Amino acid sequence: MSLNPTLLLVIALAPLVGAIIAGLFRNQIGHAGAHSVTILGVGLSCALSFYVLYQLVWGGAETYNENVYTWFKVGGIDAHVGFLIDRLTALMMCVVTFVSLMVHVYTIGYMADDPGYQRFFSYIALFTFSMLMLVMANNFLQLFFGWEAVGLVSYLLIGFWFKKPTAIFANMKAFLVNRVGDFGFLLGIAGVLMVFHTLDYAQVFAASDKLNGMTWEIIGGQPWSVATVICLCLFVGAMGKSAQVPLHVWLPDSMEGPTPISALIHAATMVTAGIFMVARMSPLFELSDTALSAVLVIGATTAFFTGAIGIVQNDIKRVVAYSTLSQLGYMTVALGVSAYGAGIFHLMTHAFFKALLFLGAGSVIIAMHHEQDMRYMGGLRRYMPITYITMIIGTLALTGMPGFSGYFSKDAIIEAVGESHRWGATYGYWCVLLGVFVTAVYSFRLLYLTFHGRERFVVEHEHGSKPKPTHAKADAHGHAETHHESTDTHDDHHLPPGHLAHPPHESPWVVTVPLILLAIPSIFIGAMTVSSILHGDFFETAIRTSEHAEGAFSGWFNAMLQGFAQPPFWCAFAGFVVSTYIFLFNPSVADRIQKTFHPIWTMLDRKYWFDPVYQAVFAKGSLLLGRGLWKGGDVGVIDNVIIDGTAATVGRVAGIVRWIQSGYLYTYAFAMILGLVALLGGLWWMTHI
Amino acid sequence: MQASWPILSLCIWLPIIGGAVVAMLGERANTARWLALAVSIVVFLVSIPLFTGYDANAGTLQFIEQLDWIPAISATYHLGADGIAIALIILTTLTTILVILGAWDSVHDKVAQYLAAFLVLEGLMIGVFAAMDALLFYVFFEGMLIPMFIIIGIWGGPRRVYATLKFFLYTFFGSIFMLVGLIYLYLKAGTWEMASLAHLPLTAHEQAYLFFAFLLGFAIKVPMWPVHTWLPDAHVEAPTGGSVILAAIMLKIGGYGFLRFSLPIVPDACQEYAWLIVALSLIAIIYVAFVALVQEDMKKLIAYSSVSHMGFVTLGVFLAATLVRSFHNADGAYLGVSGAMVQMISHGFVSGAMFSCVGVLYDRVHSRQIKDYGGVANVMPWFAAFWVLFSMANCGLPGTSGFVGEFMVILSSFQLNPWVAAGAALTLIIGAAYTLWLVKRVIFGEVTNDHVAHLKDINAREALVLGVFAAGTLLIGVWPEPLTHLMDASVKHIVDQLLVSKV
Amino acid sequence: MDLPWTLYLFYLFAAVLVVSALGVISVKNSVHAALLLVLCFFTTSALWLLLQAEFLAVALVLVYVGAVMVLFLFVVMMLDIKVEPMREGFIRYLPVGLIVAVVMLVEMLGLMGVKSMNITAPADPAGASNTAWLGKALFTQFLLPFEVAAVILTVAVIAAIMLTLRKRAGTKYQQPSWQVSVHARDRVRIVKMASSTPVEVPAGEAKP
Amino acid sequence: MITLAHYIVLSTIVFCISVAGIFINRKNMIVLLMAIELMLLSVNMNFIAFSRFLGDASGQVFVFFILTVAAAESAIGLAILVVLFRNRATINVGELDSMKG
Amino acid sequence: MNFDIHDLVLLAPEDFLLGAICVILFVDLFLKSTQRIVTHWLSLVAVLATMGLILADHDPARVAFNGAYIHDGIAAVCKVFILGVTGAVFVLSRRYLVERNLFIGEFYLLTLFATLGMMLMVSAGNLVMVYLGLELFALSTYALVAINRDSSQSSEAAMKYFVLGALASGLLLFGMSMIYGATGTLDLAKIHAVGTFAADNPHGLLLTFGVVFVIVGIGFEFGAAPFHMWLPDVYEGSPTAVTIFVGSAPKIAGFGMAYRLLETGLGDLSPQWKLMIAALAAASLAIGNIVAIAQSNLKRMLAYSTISHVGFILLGLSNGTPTGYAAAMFYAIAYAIMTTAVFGGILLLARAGFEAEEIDDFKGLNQRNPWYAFIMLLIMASLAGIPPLFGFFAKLMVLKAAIDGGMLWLAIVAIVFAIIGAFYYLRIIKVMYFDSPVDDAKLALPNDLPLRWLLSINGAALLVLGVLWGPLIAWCYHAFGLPT
Repeated sequence: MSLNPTLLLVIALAPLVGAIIAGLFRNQIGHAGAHSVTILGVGLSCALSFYVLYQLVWGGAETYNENVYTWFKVGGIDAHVGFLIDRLTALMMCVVTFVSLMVHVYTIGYMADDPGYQRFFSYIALFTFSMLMLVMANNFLQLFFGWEAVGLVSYLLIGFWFKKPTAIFANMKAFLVNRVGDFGFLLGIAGVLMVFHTLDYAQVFAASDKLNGMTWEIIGGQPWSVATVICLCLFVGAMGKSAQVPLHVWLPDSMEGPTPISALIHAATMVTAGIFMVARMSPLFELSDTALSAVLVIGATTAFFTGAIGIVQNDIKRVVAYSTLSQLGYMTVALGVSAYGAGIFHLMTHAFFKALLFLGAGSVIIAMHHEQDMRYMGGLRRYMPITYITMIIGTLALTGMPGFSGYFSKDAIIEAVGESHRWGATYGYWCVLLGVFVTAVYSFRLLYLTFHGRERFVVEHEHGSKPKPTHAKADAHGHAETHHESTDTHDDHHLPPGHLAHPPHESPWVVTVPLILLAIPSIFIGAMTVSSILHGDFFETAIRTSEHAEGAFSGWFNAMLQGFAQPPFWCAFAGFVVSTYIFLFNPSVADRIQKTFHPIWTMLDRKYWFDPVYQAVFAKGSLLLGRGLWKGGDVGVIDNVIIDGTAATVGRVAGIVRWIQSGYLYTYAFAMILGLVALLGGLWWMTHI
Repeated sequence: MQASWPILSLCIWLPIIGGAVVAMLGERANTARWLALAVSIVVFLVSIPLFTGYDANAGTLQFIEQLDWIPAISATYHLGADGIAIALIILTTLTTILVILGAWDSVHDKVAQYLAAFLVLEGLMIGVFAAMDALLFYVFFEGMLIPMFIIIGIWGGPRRVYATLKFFLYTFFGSIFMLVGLIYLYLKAGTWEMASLAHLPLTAHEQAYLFFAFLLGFAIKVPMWPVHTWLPDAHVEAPTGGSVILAAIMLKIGGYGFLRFSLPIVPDACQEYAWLIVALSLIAIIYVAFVALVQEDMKKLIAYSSVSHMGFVTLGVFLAATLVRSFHNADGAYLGVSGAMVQMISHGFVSGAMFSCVGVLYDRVHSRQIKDYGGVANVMPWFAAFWVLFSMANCGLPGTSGFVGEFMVILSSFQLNPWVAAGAALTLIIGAAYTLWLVKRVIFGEVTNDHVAHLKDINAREALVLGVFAAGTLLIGVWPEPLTHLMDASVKHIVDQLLVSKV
Repeated sequence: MDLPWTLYLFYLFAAVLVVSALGVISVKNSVHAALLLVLCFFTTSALWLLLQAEFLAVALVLVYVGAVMVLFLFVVMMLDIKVEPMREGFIRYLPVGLIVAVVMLVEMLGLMGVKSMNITAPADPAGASNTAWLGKALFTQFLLPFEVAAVILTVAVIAAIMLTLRKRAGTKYQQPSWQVSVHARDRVRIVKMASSTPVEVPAGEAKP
Repeated sequence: MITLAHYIVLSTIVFCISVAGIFINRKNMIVLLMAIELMLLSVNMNFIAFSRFLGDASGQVFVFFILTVAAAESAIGLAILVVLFRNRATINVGELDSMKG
Repeated sequence: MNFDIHDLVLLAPEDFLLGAICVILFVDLFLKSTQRIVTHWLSLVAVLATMGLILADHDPARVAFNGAYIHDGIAAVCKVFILGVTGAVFVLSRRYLVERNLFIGEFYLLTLFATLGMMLMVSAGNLVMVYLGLELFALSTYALVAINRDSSQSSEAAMKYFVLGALASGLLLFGMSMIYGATGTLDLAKIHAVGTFAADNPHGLLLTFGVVFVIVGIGFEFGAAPFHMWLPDVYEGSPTAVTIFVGSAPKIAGFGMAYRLLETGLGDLSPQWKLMIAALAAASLAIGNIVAIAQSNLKRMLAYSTISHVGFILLGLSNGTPTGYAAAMFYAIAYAIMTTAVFGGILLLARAGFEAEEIDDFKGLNQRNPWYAFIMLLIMASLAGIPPLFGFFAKLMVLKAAIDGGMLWLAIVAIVFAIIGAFYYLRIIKVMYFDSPVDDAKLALPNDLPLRWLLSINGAALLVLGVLWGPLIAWCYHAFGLPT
């Protein structure tokens, strides 16, 4: 049996319809209308996605690969819009729509009474559509469409509060850095088209052997493997979207956007598009060891070094953001060692627990009246127990506590790296191992600083002139307004940092329910699916690997038990211990360490100086170059010298000739005679010479 | 076939005669507006059968009209259109309606003359696309200058005189060399028929000279680097409608000329010098994009971005010459030329829309300086939405028309040389940078000053204009197939002509 | 025909002609220049006689010396032109002017191939009467130009009159049209008088 | 023997003198008119010499016309001169520069 | 060799015109100054009737008066347009003359004489007729330029024109004498027959030497650089009513004269004179266009523009084939029509005490009178050579001729300077359209209907002829026996 195309179209278009209705008729439908219609759309997508997954995995449906319509057809090249639905796609569809649905629901509470409420729903629904187009694509063109569309929505959402200078800076930065990735991606696509004369996945992958031994002379007559070139180009795209070093700089800044989208886009779904893409392209990547080594090294670097930054961050969302970077590095490392399954597996588990962490952080932020600095938190577990517990679950999953979902996926990656013999694998192994330690340190640090210890905030009671809001919605109202009236997110009603107008409180149910719903898969999804995804043949032909270094697998429970004996666990445990000692029991140590290892601390605090260097080289450099070319080239040389210079020269010549036209008869006669003499001279020259 | 109805002649002469009538209305501004609108709509309707009645699979010239014009020099009144021309003609007729609508409230001085100039311009531009006789082509090609000169000069900004003279002389400079080339061809062939000229054998030497003659003519029109500096000035000073027509249609004539003249008539020289054009195109794409980055005037920024985008057109066109002849890669060549064509149509919509947007702001604040704005989204949400949409199209976001052409050209250029493709693809980054930075400074942020605070959102008329542009942008972006299909066979025909060496 | 002394005469007249021509263009006084020009005409006339162009030689003296040069002198006198000092520019530009003139002369002589003109005159085709020879050509072959020449002279008359004829206030002048259109009855009064009876006729009756 | 060359060379010299007279002259207009007469004289000499040495009457007929025209020309020239003098009170060549450039 | 009465019939137009001149001369004598309008209408009728006679004449090409007079299609075309332009001059200039007390019979008489001279010039069959035609024209024109006796500028212009004109005709005569010496005949056809010497033949060289002087004469008549110096002063100094005449018809006559001398007489020497003509063309194009830019006086600017247009006419001539001549003639005609129109525009604005000859006088014309601004726009665009106006096609034809004649370099020079030239025409458009009026009173238009109508028709004709110039070029081609 095959899948019903209409069904697929509905999956893709339902969120789009929701987005259009919420966007264009925002004034007519109001808040309720907006969230209803989008949740309806996304919910429908989600349900159908699970149905599709069910059909594929258990219903015996075949891989679906059909074109919907022809996009263009020029000469022998045609491009289509179409769907390729195999298990990889279906899995992604489920992850995307589920997380998205959760975020939609969460948003009802988070954004309540924000003036841009409908707009927000329109955006996130549009995002869901874009992401679905990306994952469901059966060709490179559509992949690129989705790729860029999610980038657009990301841009719009990071800058959702477009009055905030930091937000509109961050969204531009995000878009541009992504564009750097897209630059490579597009070239990769162009290379694919050149070699295969088609953009269709199936045809490309079927003919991928064509690349074997094919070389181009790109620089100075050196033959380059075509596979390497194409794969590297494609991977540059993935680096941009999945925020791999050195294109990672946009992701921490993207936290300027509302928290729901941080969860949805910048943690769970969009950023993993790069991982998905490389996995999808595995038939190509498998042809180039060089490219995979590059993937491995970059992934490993990202995994460890960005994680380390997380240790020194004070902004709660940024800690999570660096954590995301680090985890994306893990996924990339997995790809680099051809463990695509592990990468996708981690992608899935990460989607749940990272969304959970972000939404939890969001919940904290709501409680703290949009205070994001952890130095002004502490002891919140008393005020918001649900958030606290779900955050613990998320943290355990993230740190790879055996049994939690993160454990299975992360351990698989570390194991795969350890067993790989690819160039760079050793470096990768140490990076991911140390990364585990680092992850534990910052994760628990976040927990301790936020929920444990002393309350480092002050509740200003003199603001009691306004009745103390007990109703959650009214409270959220207060936050929402703040966003639009103040450019400084740190304080409420222009209070000094750490001063709250009202005491923190637990979030409303629209916030906590998604937390709980996400906590469940964060715990169990790994154990449930590890056997089929990682050790079974879940992905069938969707992912192609050359090496199958499979050990015996004895079920998730054994695997969990084995985990306690593995290095990663001990690394994580060490991190937990260190973190607990420093941040829970003896906070003064933190200061001492900071002073002792000041250079290292500075380096981490400054995020290895990527931002200032980029700012100076690319941003300032471009402006300088642009100004130079404009003032020097366009205005200076072309306009002033050549154009106006010509005009001036003509004017000067005119002046001279006018001077000759002196008004005196003898000059006139003289000119005539000179003309005669010249003509005679010419004749002389012609006849005598 | 619509052979019984001279559709092309109607498209040319209706607006010209209509323009004359409108001009005679003098002070009766409102009558002039409605009449001009009616004429432009009628012309648009008349042009529709071109699309519906064209047999795109054949790709040949259709709707042919041929009359004797000047028998003494065997010039004929020969009109015809293939897919490429039809696409551009319809773009012209549609854009003119929008321009007339756009000028409804914003032009108050000598309204009748303003509208008449646009109508006449429309007729002449359609003439350029429809002319199949080189002399006739040239007449229309040059004839456009006067109305545009007037439009910029009368209704333009403070430095309008400088700008319009620069525009005129620049363009005149280029085209007149082309005229010499055409005369040479005529003397050689004894006919002005473009189709016959394409079969005229020419030595490599002759082709080289002709190539550069055509290059001068069309490169300035496009405009290519380094002969582009008239464009920013012209755009900045031109009234909104002038900028729209200039960007949306007139620049296209350069690209169209390359396709109609350079490729078929001097194929060997095109191959020989393709590297030059490719290099200049890349410079245009990259260099000019950097220049656009630092502009302080919105229109100037968009003007530079036009130059940058038009670089894709020339790149696509001349890639084809090398691809098809040196690499024997016909598919790549089709892709390049089609990409160039799609880019032209798309740029017509996008740049027209961008300039219309600037016009909307200018009508309200009377400034085009970026620093005078900020936070427009707060007070003009719908406008901001349009602006962001067109900005995205401008930076080539898939799903908008801006992507399609660039995508095709980049794909094609990769087949020539990955480095060329890399250069062209840089626009993804720089193009996004200048466009988004503009958006950031104008649309986003806090309301910066009182002028902005008192802005009113777009009215229904403006929404209609921008909406049509937006519809075009999205339609082509989501489903370019009808457009590429319309042009495909014609593009093939042109590229196939490249295959024949004339030496 | 050709006697040896004609050559000497030629040189003599040529020398006078050149010298006086130089004088025409260089003397300060206009009257002197005019007189030198008259000398030029005379010597030229003599040279023409050497060429047996008798009619033209005589015509030259009559037309030019007799009419044109007198007109010149007349104008010079009438306008009362002062002898003005030469301007500085004259000296400054003289060398350049002379160089150009000499270059022109050299070019002209070089180009016209003087050597090939080293021919002597054939027998005079006019025979006895140069005038008749000329007249025949003039009134047959050149009839149309002759008529045109007449028109030109008319133009000269009209133009000269238009430019110089002034009607000054207070000047009395004849009105030809009035003169022509006058009627006899306006000018002449016929008075009837009795021839023989002078008496008894009142004086008032004669006046109407 | 007097050859054609004698006459032609002589007339050429006179021609050059008269031409030089026109552009060297910085004095009054009358001399210019005289130089023109001188120039016509040299041309006439050419025609007559050629006519004589070719044995063809038309050259001399041409001279006849030239003389006629020259007379008319002098008349008009002098008339203009008189008008000019009335307006300007000068006929100095060096002061006739109210229009230039 | 004998007089044939049929010759006079062949000369009917000239005969008629001369007769008419005599009649007008006499009638004018008896008119009071208030009745001068009669002279005006008589002159107009005379001109138009003469034109009618030419148009009605379908005699085949032949010569009369022992070769002194050539009757052929070329002469006919030239004459028709010379007369047409002259007629237009009468209509356009009447009010101007009236307002300046110049409305005198002599204006008409001298203009008619000049016209007659031009007619004879284009029909001249021998050197004598060329010279006499030229002098008839020139002497009348000298006087016309000085017609405003009280104007210091006019008399200065006339003086300059006269002296330089006399110098030029002296040079021309010198050249003619050399040609005569080389060929032994004054008859152009015979010169052509004899003139087939090779260049190394001594007589051939003498002939070529004569040609140089002839070219100088032609150059002066046209106003080609470097023999152009008289032209700006004459244009500026003359009353506009005279400038319009001096600027228009003589270019056609100049073409006729050049054609007679260079082709009818010296056609076989074209390899020699082609380059000289080309050199003059290049110099004219350069000087005319460049200096015109710097002018603020419209008439003076137009004078320089004339010089540049002369360059284009010479461009056609330099081709040295019938196609080239046809192109040059076409250009000369086009130019005459355009010049009539442009000076007509000045005459329209001029009033007593106000000459409207400064460029700034046209400021803001579009705001006051869009129609005439539009007419002026057409004229300027046509002069600049912008399609679809007539001037463009004239340029097209001569460029074609030049390229055809292997003078690609000259064509390039021409177009480069045409670009520079476009600038100053555009400046007029700029002044009329983009500037605001300084003084509204200056832009008040007279209620002179013939002037208005003729100007409108003339301006519109530039557009109409621009689209439908086929018949005109066909006529020119036909005159040269070219296939149409």
